[in-house]
Amino acid sequence: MSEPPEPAEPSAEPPAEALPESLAEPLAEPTAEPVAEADPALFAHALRIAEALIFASDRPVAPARLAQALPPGIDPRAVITSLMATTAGRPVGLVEVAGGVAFRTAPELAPAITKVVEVPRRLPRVAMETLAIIAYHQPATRAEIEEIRGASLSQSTLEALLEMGFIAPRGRKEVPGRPSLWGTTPRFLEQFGLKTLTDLPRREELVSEPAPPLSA
Amino acid sequence: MSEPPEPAEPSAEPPAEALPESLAEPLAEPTAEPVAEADPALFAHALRIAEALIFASDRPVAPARLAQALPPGIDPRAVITSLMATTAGRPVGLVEVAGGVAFRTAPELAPAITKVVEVPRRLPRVAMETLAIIAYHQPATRAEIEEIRGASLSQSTLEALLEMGFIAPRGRKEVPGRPSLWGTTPRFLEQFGLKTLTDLPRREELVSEPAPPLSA
Amino acid sequence: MTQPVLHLRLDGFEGPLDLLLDLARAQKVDLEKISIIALVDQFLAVLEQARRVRLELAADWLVMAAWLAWLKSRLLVPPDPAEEVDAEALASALTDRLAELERMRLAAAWLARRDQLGREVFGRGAAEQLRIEDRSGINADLPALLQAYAAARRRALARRPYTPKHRKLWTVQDALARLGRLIGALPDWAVLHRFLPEGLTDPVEQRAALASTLIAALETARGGAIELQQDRAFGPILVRRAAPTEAIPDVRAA
Repeated sequence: MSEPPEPAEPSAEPPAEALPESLAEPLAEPTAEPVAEADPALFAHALRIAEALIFASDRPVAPARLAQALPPGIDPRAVITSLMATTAGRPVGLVEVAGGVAFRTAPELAPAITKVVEVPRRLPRVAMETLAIIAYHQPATRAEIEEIRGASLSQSTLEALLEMGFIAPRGRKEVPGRPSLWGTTPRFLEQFGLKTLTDLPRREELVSEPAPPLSA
Repeated sequence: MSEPPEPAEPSAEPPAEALPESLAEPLAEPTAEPVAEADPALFAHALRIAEALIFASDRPVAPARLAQALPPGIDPRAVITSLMATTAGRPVGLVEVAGGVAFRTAPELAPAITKVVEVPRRLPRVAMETLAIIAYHQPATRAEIEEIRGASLSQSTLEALLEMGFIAPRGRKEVPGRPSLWGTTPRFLEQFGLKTLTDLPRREELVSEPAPPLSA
Repeated sequence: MTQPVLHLRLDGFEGPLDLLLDLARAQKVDLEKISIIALVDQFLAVLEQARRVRLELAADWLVMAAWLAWLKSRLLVPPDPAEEVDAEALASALTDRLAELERMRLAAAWLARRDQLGREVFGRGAAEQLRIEDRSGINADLPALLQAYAAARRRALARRPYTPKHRKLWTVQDALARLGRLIGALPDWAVLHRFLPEGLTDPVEQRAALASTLIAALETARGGAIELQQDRAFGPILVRRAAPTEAIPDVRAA
């Protein structure tokens, strides 16, 4: 990326600060002992490898995959933390998503990008509700989704979610008829910028709004 | 949203140098007059847009396409030149490819980030059968192989086996035309895990050979 | 009854539960504290208006209406300990369903507000191939080699010119000779099958022998040496030596 090639880049040094909170949980236990023993030149090289590897991929890169590419003895989490710090605020920054890290454009640049890049249509309300129900109740059968919504679910809605890769079958429920069970995919996490399913608001938080808006 | 306005980043300034030679020809006639009149903040914003757009695009971005996303009055070629200069030597650099510019990982990082996957070739059926017949009937001429297989044999099949090192010529048969005789090689034994040719199961164990036709 | 907000657009609702949730929201209180009875009245009123406009209503609306009417009647009378179903529990189950639907609505709205990939944020548009395939190796092992040999040989053998199977067919001449030889020793009626040559196992050869023997028998019967009898179609064919004394007068000859 368009990082100016400052030779003595401060970011090339192993991070002294604690890991950002968001990173701490899903990716690793924060490495308490300082990684600073690593040779700074080696760490700088590791940063270059990490940047190239993550940049080349169109899917999030898991720390384990990153570790395979890094020189031995380099902690992938330290590299990620450092890369996150240096790319923060840049037009293309490193974010944590779907169990890994990926480069993403800054949201405020979207209006300019969408002038050129085609944008898919928004999901209809039914599909969004179905997706939310599957996310919270997974694995869920179609009948269970219909029960919650109090309305029948068209096959086309389910097919659309399947085609976009947001949901996937998760076996069958051992009840008469053995209906398919549905769950969300890593692609779903990616679409909505979630690190893990636990990033979804808790149910209590969903009802916490004191009074539903009158406008509804 | 997380955009610090970066008031005076060095890379944000319009490039003073001439265009890199490689860029000058396919993309544009070098703009002789300085583009420096452009507002530096606006140019910095244009650089951000360009970086994000080129990153997000699924194909190389031509200057005309880039211009659609940039603020009016910004020369896309100047933006490209500037971005090329700032990403030179970075793990991910802007390069010219057919039809425009694209980000590419630095070639010297390729060994670190690529995974070599062994995908052994399968021998085509004809080649496998020919090899088997040579193994059992060696030394054999092409005509003899054809007779045993009951089908004609293309020269290319023999050549492929020769190239893979599984067969080698074993002199010529003293019949009219003096055809080449073919036999297997040590490489053949190695591939199939044989110590000697006599390790092959006997022919009769594999096929009930030309049994007397009446008995059937 | 006087709900001017609802323009009888039942089609706009995703089923009865959706309308109920909308009505409950209009009570402007926590879903836990809504008045089920007021809710039922409102629901039935909306449905009544809708039926005035058009008679046909989807079954699930009518089922819900009937159930709600029943629920209301139970809620209005003092609880009866003998009652099997507790109306209060049913009402609270309904509230729970409404609350869950509301939560899922909020979750969907929360998701919809997120920056979405391909809309608000973008990933790498043109991924680079990070896999290099090494195709120098060859995937071939000994079993595959042996299978190939066997397959090639079998195919070549199958392609040889077809030589029909040699058959020993029992001719009519054979059958006549055998019949003539055996008939002398025959005391009484015997089944035709007994005159077949022995040791025939091939079904085709058996049938050929049977046909030849039948023809031979017919021929011999015509000569007057034997008699044939068959009681019914496909029944057993019986043979016996013709009695020389009582010459059966040939009707046609007479």
